[in-house]
Amino acid sequence: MLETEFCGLKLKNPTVLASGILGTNAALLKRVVREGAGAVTMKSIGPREKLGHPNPTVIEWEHGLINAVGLPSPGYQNIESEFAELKNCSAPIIASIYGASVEEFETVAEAVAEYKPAIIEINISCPNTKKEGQIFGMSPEMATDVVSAVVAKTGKIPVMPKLTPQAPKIADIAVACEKAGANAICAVNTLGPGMLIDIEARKPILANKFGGVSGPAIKPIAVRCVYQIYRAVSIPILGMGGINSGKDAVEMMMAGASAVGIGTATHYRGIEAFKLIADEIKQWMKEHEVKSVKDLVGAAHD
Amino acid sequence: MLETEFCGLKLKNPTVLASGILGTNAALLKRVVREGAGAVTMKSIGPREKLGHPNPTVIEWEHGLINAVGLPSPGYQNIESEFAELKNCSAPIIASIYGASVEEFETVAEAVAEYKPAIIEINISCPNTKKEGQIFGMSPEMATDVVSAVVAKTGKIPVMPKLTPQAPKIADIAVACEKAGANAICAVNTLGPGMLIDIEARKPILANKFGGVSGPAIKPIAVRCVYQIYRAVSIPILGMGGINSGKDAVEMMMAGASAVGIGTATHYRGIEAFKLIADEIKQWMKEHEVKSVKDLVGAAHD
Amino acid sequence: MPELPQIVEIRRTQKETGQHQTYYFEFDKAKDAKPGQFLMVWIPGVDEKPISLSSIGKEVAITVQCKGLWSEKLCGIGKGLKVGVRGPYGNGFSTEGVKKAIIVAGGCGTAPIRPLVEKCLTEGIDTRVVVGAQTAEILLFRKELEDKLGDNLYITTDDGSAGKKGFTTDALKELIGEDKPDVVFSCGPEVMMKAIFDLCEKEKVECQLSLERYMRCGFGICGQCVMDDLMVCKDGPVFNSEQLRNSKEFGKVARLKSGREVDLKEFANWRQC
Amino acid sequence: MPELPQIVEIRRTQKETGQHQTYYFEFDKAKDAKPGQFLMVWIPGVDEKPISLSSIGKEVAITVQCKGLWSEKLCGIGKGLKVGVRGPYGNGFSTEGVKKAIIVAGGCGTAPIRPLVEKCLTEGIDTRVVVGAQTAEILLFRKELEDKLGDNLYITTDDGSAGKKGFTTDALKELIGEDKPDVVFSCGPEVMMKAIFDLCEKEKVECQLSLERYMRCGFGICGQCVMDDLMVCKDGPVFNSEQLRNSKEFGKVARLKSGREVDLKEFANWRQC
Ligand SMILES: Cc1cc2nc3c(=O)[nH]c(=O)nc-3n(C[C@H](O)[C@H](O)[C@H](O)COP(=O)(O)OP(=O)(O)OC[C@H]3O[C@@H](n4cnc5c(N)ncnc54)[C@H](O)[C@@H]3O)c2cc1C
Ligand SMILES: Cc1cc2nc3c(=O)[nH]c(=O)nc-3n(C[C@H](O)[C@H](O)[C@H](O)COP(=O)(O)OP(=O)(O)OC[C@H]3O[C@@H](n4cnc5c(N)ncnc54)[C@H](O)[C@@H]3O)c2cc1C
Ligand SMILES: Cc1cc2nc3c(=O)[nH]c(=O)nc-3n(C[C@H](O)[C@H](O)[C@H](O)COP(=O)(O)O)c2cc1C
Ligand SMILES: Cc1cc2nc3c(=O)[nH]c(=O)nc-3n(C[C@H](O)[C@H](O)[C@H](O)COP(=O)(O)O)c2cc1C
Ligand code: FES
Ligand code: FES
Repeated sequence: MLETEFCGLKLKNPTVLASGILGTNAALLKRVVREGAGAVTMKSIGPREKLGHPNPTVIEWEHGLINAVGLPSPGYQNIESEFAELKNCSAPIIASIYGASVEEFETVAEAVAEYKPAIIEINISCPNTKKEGQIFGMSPEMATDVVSAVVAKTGKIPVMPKLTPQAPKIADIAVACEKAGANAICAVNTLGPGMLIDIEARKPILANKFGGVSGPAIKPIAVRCVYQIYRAVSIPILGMGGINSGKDAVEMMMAGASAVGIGTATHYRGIEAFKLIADEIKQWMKEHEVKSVKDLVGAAHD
Repeated sequence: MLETEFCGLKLKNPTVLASGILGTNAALLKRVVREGAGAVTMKSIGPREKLGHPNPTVIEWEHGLINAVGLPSPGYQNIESEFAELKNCSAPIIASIYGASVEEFETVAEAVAEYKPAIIEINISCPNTKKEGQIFGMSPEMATDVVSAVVAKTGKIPVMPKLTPQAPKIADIAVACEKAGANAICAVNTLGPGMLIDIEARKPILANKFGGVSGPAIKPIAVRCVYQIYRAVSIPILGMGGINSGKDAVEMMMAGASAVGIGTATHYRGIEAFKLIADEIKQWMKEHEVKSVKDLVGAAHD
Repeated sequence: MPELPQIVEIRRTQKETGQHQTYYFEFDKAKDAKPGQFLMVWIPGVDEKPISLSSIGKEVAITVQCKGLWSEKLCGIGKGLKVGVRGPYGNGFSTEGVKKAIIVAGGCGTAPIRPLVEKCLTEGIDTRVVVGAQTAEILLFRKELEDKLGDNLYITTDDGSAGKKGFTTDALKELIGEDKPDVVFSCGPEVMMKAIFDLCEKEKVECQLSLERYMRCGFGICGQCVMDDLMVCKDGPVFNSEQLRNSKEFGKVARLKSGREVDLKEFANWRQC
Repeated sequence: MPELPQIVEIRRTQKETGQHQTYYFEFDKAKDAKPGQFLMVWIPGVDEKPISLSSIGKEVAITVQCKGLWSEKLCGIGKGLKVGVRGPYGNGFSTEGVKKAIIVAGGCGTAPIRPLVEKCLTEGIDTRVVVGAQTAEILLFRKELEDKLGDNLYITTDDGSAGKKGFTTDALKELIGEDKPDVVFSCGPEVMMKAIFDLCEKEKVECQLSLERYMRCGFGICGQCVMDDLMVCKDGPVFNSEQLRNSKEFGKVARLKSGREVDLKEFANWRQC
């Protein structure tokens, strides 16, 4: 009932661990699979070792999280062992990559493709770094450049750019990506950036001042993005942003997502969020006599 | 203690009614003043009579409101009586205007300027209409065109463009507005658009499908926008987005706002929100021995 | 607390007249609503409308006149239709301290009067009720009200096809003359409300009248339903004599969807209910 | 529930050694914390660090070694400094079902041991405590522990300047030999934790050891503090024998800020605590 397909991959259910959540090593990724995820995304891998931003980097506020982890990464040069350990993982592994230039994306993509992940996610949407990320997701031209460059290096491995909800016209970006050879779209990364100020300290709380907003607060924005992208492209969408329950997941699928990413919910509901959300989707489907999650995809479109 | 100045106007306190909230007629605007607002903004006035979108148009979700009211307006041709009734209002009146072209903005601005509002707000940021609004707030060039055209028609009346948090680089837009002759910046309008899907109905809830998100969910985005604008311009900022308490207002002022807009809070806290929030600001200032709200403005900047 | 529409299924319907039908469904949030409160009723893909509760309890109901896009969809499908409801909104009628009441209902306005009559009787209030309509065929809840009220029910029709020929105000005038009530409760077209108000003022009787304006949010934020400095959705829809006395707009002007103020006739034409 | 830092003011400080100082403040959320739990302590404009609670109650405390940017700011200002705290985080030590315990503290690791000793004594647990340091001058809470524990306190120093010359593990070995406890609780540098674990395994005694990794979120979402498939901030920082037995990383490798896995020596150098 929950089994589905995404970009040619079989998933036991449509929940997917979002990048940057728990995905630092192979052992923890496998634990997330044991906890019920249909697929897991590794933390974004960069062109060199990067420390990320100083603390505070992740803060929970009333309506979600705000983070400026800053894309820490051992660099593609130091991740062979993780991939080796992931070989026998029972669910598909999505590798996420980032760079600060088309060349860097190329380099990382080429190296990561060697390890044969199920999908390569291209993070062109991180809102808390200066040079990496978001900038490439803000214009169709830049997105095209990155995606075509990556596609040229990754052979048969499907490529999935991850878009930012901050893009002026996200559907245009998605279309550009599809034309450039993307096999799927991941939408969305964290919103913003945003900022929290501690009024007692009279200072922004995050050391980086600005950080991406995730969790319940961003769901309407994420749903709108997926809805618009679904109308514009024919490749599948991994929808995420504020999914905290089975009903949220159903909503995201009705907007057009073929599978759903779960990030911040692992804080609210624990690492068992995947199983909980998958069960809730199943329950809802039973109550509504829906036979396959595929029947939910895009159901809110006329 | 709470008295302050905004764009040359004396305010008894820094709370300002945001446009589109309760601001449909003079009598209700005056009631909001009695309820404690330091200034009030009228609902945005357009170039002709406009019905707005069909219902549902305003929905409360878990973390704020989403609305697609769609800029209904009697048109500038039909508002003389409201302005006449507002003559003896004890607080400054901000008139908000919109258009679907530079010429329309010009026409409305010229007509509205005749009624001598304290400030003319230029709404270049509505996310739930196709032709009006947001588009003009997305690029410095378009913002420049609208603001210069309006400034040329409004004589000595201060002009305040209202920006969208969706702008790729909001500080650049603000700078363009300042250069084009704006006397203040209003930031921000509703976020998005966003979308809510009712999974039982399998349909977007808003008749317009897409709507702007306001209230608590958007505060970190609004605070970030104001913080960035404050560093970029030297004209005062009317900061708004998710302010629900005195502490929220203090946070927004520390980010750089000289006065704060209150919209959605009138739902959560009632029409008395203005007095409540002003009292909370005062209380906080007393506890922290802050003498004037002016001392809070920009306090979170190094 | 979030005011998202909740999808409910119409469990059963009751044809009331050739033009009116009642729709029953369960909606827990409204089970203790006050008579006079209303719901925002969304037919997905069609429209969302404010509609008074015409029955309150474990099962609630709305009674709607088939006349436009939205209501014809409701009529057309009826039982089994899923609608999204939010509310209850508004203040409702207040029976606090009332010992003797006259209730006057006109046309569609009889919908919120039904649970009000029920409430008054339960509370032991001495209650006389006037129900009026243009003609007998479209008189609402006649049988039910007759059963409950017996001699205390006074019917008027414009054409005399049922009860007394004439307006509800004629009947009200007589009843006040016989025995002054503490309060007159009423719901009906605004011209009728104005006539009742004027009569009550003359007779020095307090009244509580339910009014109608075009609505969007229903919870007092968008300002669409404004009358003077009051929001009909939140401060109303029921207003007392003092509020109406101070009103410049009651009985005179109302606002179209655009917010343009027009005189009541134009509004009524547009509304045509 | 939101984990925003709460600004608290350091009410008083206590110089413990030439290198360590204790900072007292009120933080209601932590008043019932478990020994072994920690706070994320933010010095605005400087950094945010995980720090164990060294005293729990209406007033709580942290004890910090002055050694880097963050801790020197704390030392430098001390009383009156406003810091942002969030937590308590982590699991803490579990005394459930324990009748007889040996507690071993090394260096900075003595901080969370202080409230643990208090708890064990309150619960009537037969408690022997080993506290070790490189040298007498930097031995933490000596006087206080002596007063509370008398003969049940065993001190070791690397240079013999106080108590017995040698490592805490030497003392532990002797104590286990004399009388086997139900559990060994310990906190200290990871090399010491590894030695204690090996000893306990050999002696077939259960242990609960508190470990350290570089942290960001502190509440189990960012994955930074991972050890095998465990998050030290949430699943730990206290781990039991079974968890440690299954661990491939304990005592061997840890991750730098970048997430790069390095051997423990390199991590310890970088950490240098
Ligand atoms: C507090 C309140 C309680 C109400 N209770 C009832 C009730 O119990 N039963 C009932 O039948 N009706 C009630 N109404 C009226 C109801 O909301 C609808 O206006 C009515 O049902 C007509 O809808 P329709 O789709 O049939 O007509 P439509 O085709 O939608 O509308 C016909 C015309 O009226 C205009 N219009 C629609 N809705 C309104 C409105 N709310 N105000 C002003 N103009 C409008 C339209 O723009 C159109 O020109 C109530 C209204 C209010 C404000
Ligand atoms: C669960 C837990 C409890 C702790 N309890 C205490 C305690 O009670 N008392 C105490 O003094 N310290 C404790 N620490 C260590 C503490 O978090 C700081 O690392 C320590 O205070 C050093 O900070 P500093 O500013 O003085 O040094 P810095 O100048 O910030 O750092 C010195 C070096 O260590 C690195 N570093 C800093 N923090 C960490 C870290 N957490 N992990 C790995 N490397 C790091 C830096 O990058 C730098 O290279 C605890 C750590 C954890 C994880
Ligand atoms: C702490 C944290 C770290 C993140 N790191 C990354 C990252 O490295 N790469 C990436 O593509 N997205 C990253 N994200 C974004 C998430 O993958 C996800 O797109 C976003 O959080 C929205 O989903 P959610 O609301 O379910 O969390 C991060 C999010 C959080 C909260
Ligand atoms: C129902 C509603 C209607 C609005 N209409 C307008 C409008 O006509 N013109 C405008 O400039 N902003 C409009 N806004 C935006 C508000 O003025 C304000 O910028 C936004 O809601 C953020 O502030 P808040 O979070 O305090 O509500 C509207 C907002 C809401 C919720
Ligand atoms: S309908 Fe929005 S204020 Fe009444
Ligand atoms: S510090 Fe983030 S998971 Fe432990």
